Amino acid sequence: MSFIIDYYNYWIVVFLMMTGFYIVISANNLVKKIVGLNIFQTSVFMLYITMGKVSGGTAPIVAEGVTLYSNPLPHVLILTAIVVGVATTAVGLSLIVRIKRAYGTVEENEFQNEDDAI
Amino acid sequence: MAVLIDLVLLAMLAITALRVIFLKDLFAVVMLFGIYSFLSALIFVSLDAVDVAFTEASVGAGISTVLMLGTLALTGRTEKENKHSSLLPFLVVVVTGAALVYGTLDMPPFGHPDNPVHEHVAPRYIEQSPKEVGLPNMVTSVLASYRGFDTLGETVVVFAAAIGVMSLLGIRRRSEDETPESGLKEHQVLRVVAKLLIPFVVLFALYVQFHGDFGPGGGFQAGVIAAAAFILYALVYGLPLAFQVIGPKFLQLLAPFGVLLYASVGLYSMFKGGLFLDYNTLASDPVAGQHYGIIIIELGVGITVFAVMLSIFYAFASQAERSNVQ
Amino acid sequence: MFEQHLAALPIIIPLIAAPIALILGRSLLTWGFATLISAWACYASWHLLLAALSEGSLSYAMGGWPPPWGIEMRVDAANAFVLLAVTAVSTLVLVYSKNSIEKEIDSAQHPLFYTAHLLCLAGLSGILVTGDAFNLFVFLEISSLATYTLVSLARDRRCLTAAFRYLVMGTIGATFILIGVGMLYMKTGTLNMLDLAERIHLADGNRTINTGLAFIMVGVSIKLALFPLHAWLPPAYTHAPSAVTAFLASTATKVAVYVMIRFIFTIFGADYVFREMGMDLILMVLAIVAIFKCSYMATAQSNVKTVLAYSSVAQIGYMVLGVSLVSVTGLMAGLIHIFNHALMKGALFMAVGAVFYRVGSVDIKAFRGLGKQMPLTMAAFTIAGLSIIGVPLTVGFVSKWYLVTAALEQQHWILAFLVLAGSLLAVIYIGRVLEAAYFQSASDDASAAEVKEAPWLMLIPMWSLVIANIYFGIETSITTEAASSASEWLFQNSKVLEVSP
Amino acid sequence: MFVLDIISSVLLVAGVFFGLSGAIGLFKFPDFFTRVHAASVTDSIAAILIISGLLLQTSFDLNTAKLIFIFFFLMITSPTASHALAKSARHGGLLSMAERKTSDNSNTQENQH
Repeated sequence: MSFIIDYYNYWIVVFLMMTGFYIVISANNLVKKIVGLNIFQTSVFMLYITMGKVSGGTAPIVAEGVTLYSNPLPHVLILTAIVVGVATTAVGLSLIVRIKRAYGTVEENEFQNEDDAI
Repeated sequence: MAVLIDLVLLAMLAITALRVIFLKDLFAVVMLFGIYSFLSALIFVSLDAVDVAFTEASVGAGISTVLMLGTLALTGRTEKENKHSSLLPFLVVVVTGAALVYGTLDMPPFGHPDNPVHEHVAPRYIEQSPKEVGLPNMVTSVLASYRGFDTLGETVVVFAAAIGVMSLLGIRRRSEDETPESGLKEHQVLRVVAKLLIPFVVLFALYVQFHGDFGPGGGFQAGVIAAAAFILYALVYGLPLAFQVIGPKFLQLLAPFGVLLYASVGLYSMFKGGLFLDYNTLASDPVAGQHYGIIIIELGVGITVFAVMLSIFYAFASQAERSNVQ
Repeated sequence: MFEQHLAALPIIIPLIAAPIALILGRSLLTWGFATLISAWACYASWHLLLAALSEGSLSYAMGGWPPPWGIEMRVDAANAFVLLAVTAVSTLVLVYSKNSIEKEIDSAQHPLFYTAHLLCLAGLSGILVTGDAFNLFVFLEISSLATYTLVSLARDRRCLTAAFRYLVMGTIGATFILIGVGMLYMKTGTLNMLDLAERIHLADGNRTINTGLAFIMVGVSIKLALFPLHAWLPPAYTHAPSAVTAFLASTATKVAVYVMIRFIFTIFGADYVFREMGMDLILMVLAIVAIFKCSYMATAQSNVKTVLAYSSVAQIGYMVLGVSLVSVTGLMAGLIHIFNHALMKGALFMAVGAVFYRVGSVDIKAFRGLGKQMPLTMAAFTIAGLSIIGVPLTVGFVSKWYLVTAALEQQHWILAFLVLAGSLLAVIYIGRVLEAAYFQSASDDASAAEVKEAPWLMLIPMWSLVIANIYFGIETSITTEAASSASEWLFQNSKVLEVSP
Repeated sequence: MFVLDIISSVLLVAGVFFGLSGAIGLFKFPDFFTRVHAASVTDSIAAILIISGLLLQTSFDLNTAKLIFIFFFLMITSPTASHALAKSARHGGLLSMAERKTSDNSNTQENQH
C-alpha cells in the first residue's frame, strides 16, 4: 500500500505524458498535434514538480515559523521550460497558418498528397 | 486530504487528456487544453510550486490558448476523419510508457524529505540564498542569480520565437481607408468594462513585476499579464486603434531592448572585474549588488516577454483581419 | 579581459549580437555585422582551442556562483575542436549568404535571416560549451527555434511542411532529453555534468538511470538524425534556402553528435553505457544500416540537395560508428569526421546553392553541361565530392583511414569492409552528378547558354572550404592531434577500466 | 471565533451547493441560453458565497484585502463575460428554445397550408 502512495503520482503523470505523446504522433490535424505537444510537455513539467515536493513543506518563500520548504530548483527549471514551450507553440502555430494559406489544408495526409503530386 | 485533492485533480487531468484524443471538434479540443493547463496549475499549487502555477496559468492557459484559437479562426474548426491506422503510434506509446514505468520503480518515494533531490544542491538555495542574495522568494533567487544564465537563454528563446513568428506571418499595417470595421462595436458593455479593467490589469502587471522578489511573480508573468491587457484592448477596440497605442515597429525595438538590458548587466559585471552576470560586483555591498542585478534583469525579461507576446498576438490578429477582408 | 572570459565569449558574442542585428535592420548592414561577429567568435574559439590543448580544460562559472550551484561553462579539447569548426563554417556561410539569400529570400526578411543565423550560432555554441545538463536543453531550444525559422524562410511552400515536421520531431526529441535529465536529477540531486558523472553511480537502484539513459539517447538521436529517426532531415535540408542548408548540414547534426559523445563519455561513463547497457552494439547496427540504406536512397534521388541530405544521414552513420567502436582511435575517427564532414558538406551545399543562384534549379538535369559553364563551382563540387567518397589527399580519406584502422584494431574485418563498401555507394551518387555536369551537354535553349560562373562572394567561401579539404587532407597533423588528444581526454575522464591500445 | 467559523462553513457549503447546481444545470439544460444562465450561477452567487466564507477565515490582513480585490473583479468580469457570450450568440443568429418552437410551429403551419 505504501508503495502505491509513494508512486501513484509518477504513474498518473506517466499516463498523462503518454496520452499527449499519442496525440502528437497519431493526430492528422496539425493544430491537434500542437495541442498534443503541449499536453505532453505540461505533463513532463508535472514530473519535475512532483520530485520537488517535500511532504509537509511549504512553497519556497521565506516565512516566519516555517522550517521545511519544498525544493525551489525544479520550479526554476520548469519556469524556464514553460516559456520555452510557449515559444515553440507560437512558431508552430504560425507555421500552421502559413501551411493553410499555401496548401488550403492543415490535414497532414492531404498536403503530403499534394507534395507528392508535384 | 492533500492526497485526495491531488487524486481528484489528476483524475480530471486524465479525463481531459483522453477526451482530446477522440474529439473531432478542434474548438473543443483547444478549450479542453485550456482546462488541462488550468488544472495542472492547480496541481502545481498543491505541490508548492506557486511561481510555476502562476506562469502556467498565464502562459499555458492564457497565451497558448488565445494563439490556438486565433489559429483555428484561420484554419477551420473541425478535424477531418483520417483513415490511416493508429496501431503503430499506439505501440510506440505503449513501449515508451512501459519504459517510463520501469524507470519509476527506482524513483525516490514521492514527497520524502531525504530524497537525493533535496540533499545535494538544493539545501544551499534554501539555507543560504536569503543571506547571499537577500530575497525571501528562493525561486526568484535561483532563477535570476544562481541560474541567471538559464534565464538569459530563456529570454533569448522568447526573442527567437518572435523572430520566427515575424518572419512567418509579419505584421502588416494597412492604410486607414481599407481598414475594415474591426473590434466589437456592438458590445457596448464589453467596451465600458474593458476600459475600466485595463488600467487595473497593467497595475497588477507592475505589481507582479516588482513584487516577484518577495512573493510569486517576476518578469515572465508580469510581461504576459501586461500583454494580456493590450490584447484585451485590441480585441475589443480593434487592431488599428491598438496599433496607435503601441505600434508593431515599436515592439520590434522593445523586444531586443529587453534582451540587451539583461545582457548589459552581464557585460557591466565583466567590466567591473567579475564574471558574466556576477551581480556581486554591481555595488560595493554584494547583497545590494544582487538586488540591483535582479531588479534590472527581471525588468529586461518583462520587457521582452511583453513585447514578444504582444507582437505574436498582433501577427495572428492581422492575419485574421486580412482573411476577413478577402 | 579577453583571456579571463575566453570560455564564455563564443556564446555571449553572438547572443548579444542577435538582438542588435534586428535593431540595425538593413540588409547590407546586418550582413556585415553578422559576418564580423561570427568571425570574432571564430577567433575566440581558435584561442579557446589553443588554451584547451595546453591546459586540459577550462571552467567558467556564470554569475560567479561555483558549480554545482551555478551554471558552469566547461571547455576541453573535444568541444573546443567542434566549436572551432562550427564558428568557422558559420563565418564562411555568412559571407556566402549575401548573394545566395538575395536570390532565395524576400529582401524584407534579410535582417530576420541574419538575426536567426546569429541566434542559431549562439545556441549551437552554448550546447557545445555548457557544463550543465539543463542549460544544454535551453540552448538546444534556442538553436532549434532559430533553425525552424531559417528553414521556413525559403520561397518554396514545401519548406513550411518540412519546417513543421522538423519542429514536431525536434520538440519531441528535446522533451525526451528533458525527461532523461529529470530522471538523472531525481537520482543525483545535481545538474552539473561533472557532478552528475561522480554521483550517478552512487545512486541505489539502476532502473531510473537506465531509463534516463534510454530517453536521452533517443532524444539526441532524433536531433542528430540517426537512422531510423532521420525522417525530418531530408525534406528540411532539401527545401531550406541553400545558405541555411550549408550551415545546418555542416553544424547542427554535428553538434548533436557531440552531445551524444558528451553524455556517453562524460556523464554516464563509457563503461556503463557500452558494457552494461550494450549500447555499442545498438549504435553499431543502426550506424551500418544508416550508411547503406541512406546512401542507397541518395543514389535514387533526382534533386541534388536531397541526394546530399541523404548522404548526410549516411555520414552521420560513420560518426556514430566511430563512437560505437569504444576505442580511442574509433572516437578520434568520429571526432575527425565531425570536423571533416563540416568541411565537405559545407562546400558541396555551397556549390549546389551557387548552381541554384545561376540556373534556378537543383534538379540533376539542371547540372547538365555545367562543367563548362560554371567551371570553378563544379571543380569545387568535384573535389568536395571526392572527399565524401574518401579519395586520398582529401580529408574524407583521413576520416575513413582512422575509422578502418579502429575497426581493424579490434579485428572487425567485416566492419572495415563495410566502411569501404559504403564509399562505393558514395561513388555512385556523387558520380551521377559529375556525369551530368561533365559528360552531358547542356540543353540548347537560350537561357541555359547564358549561365555564368557564380559571383566571387560565393566562390571565395566555397573555395576556402575546398582548400581546407585538401590542406587538412595532406597536413593531417593538426586535426589528428586535436582529435586524438580530445579523444584521449574523454576516455581518461570516463572511468573506462581498460582502454584499447 | 467559533461563531465566525460556523458562519463561514455555512457560506462555503452554500457556495459549493450553488457551484454544483450550476454544473449540473450546464449539463442538463436544453439549450444554449439556459446553459449560460446555469453557468453564470457558478460565476456569481457561488463565487460570492465562497469568497465571503473565505473572508471570515482570514485574520483580516493582506489576504483579506486580496480577497476583496478578487471579489470586486469577479463581480465586474463574470457578468460581462456571460453577457458577451449571450450577445454574441444572439448576434450569430442563435434562437432561444421558445423562439425556436414558435418558428417551428409557423414553419409547419406554412407547410400545411
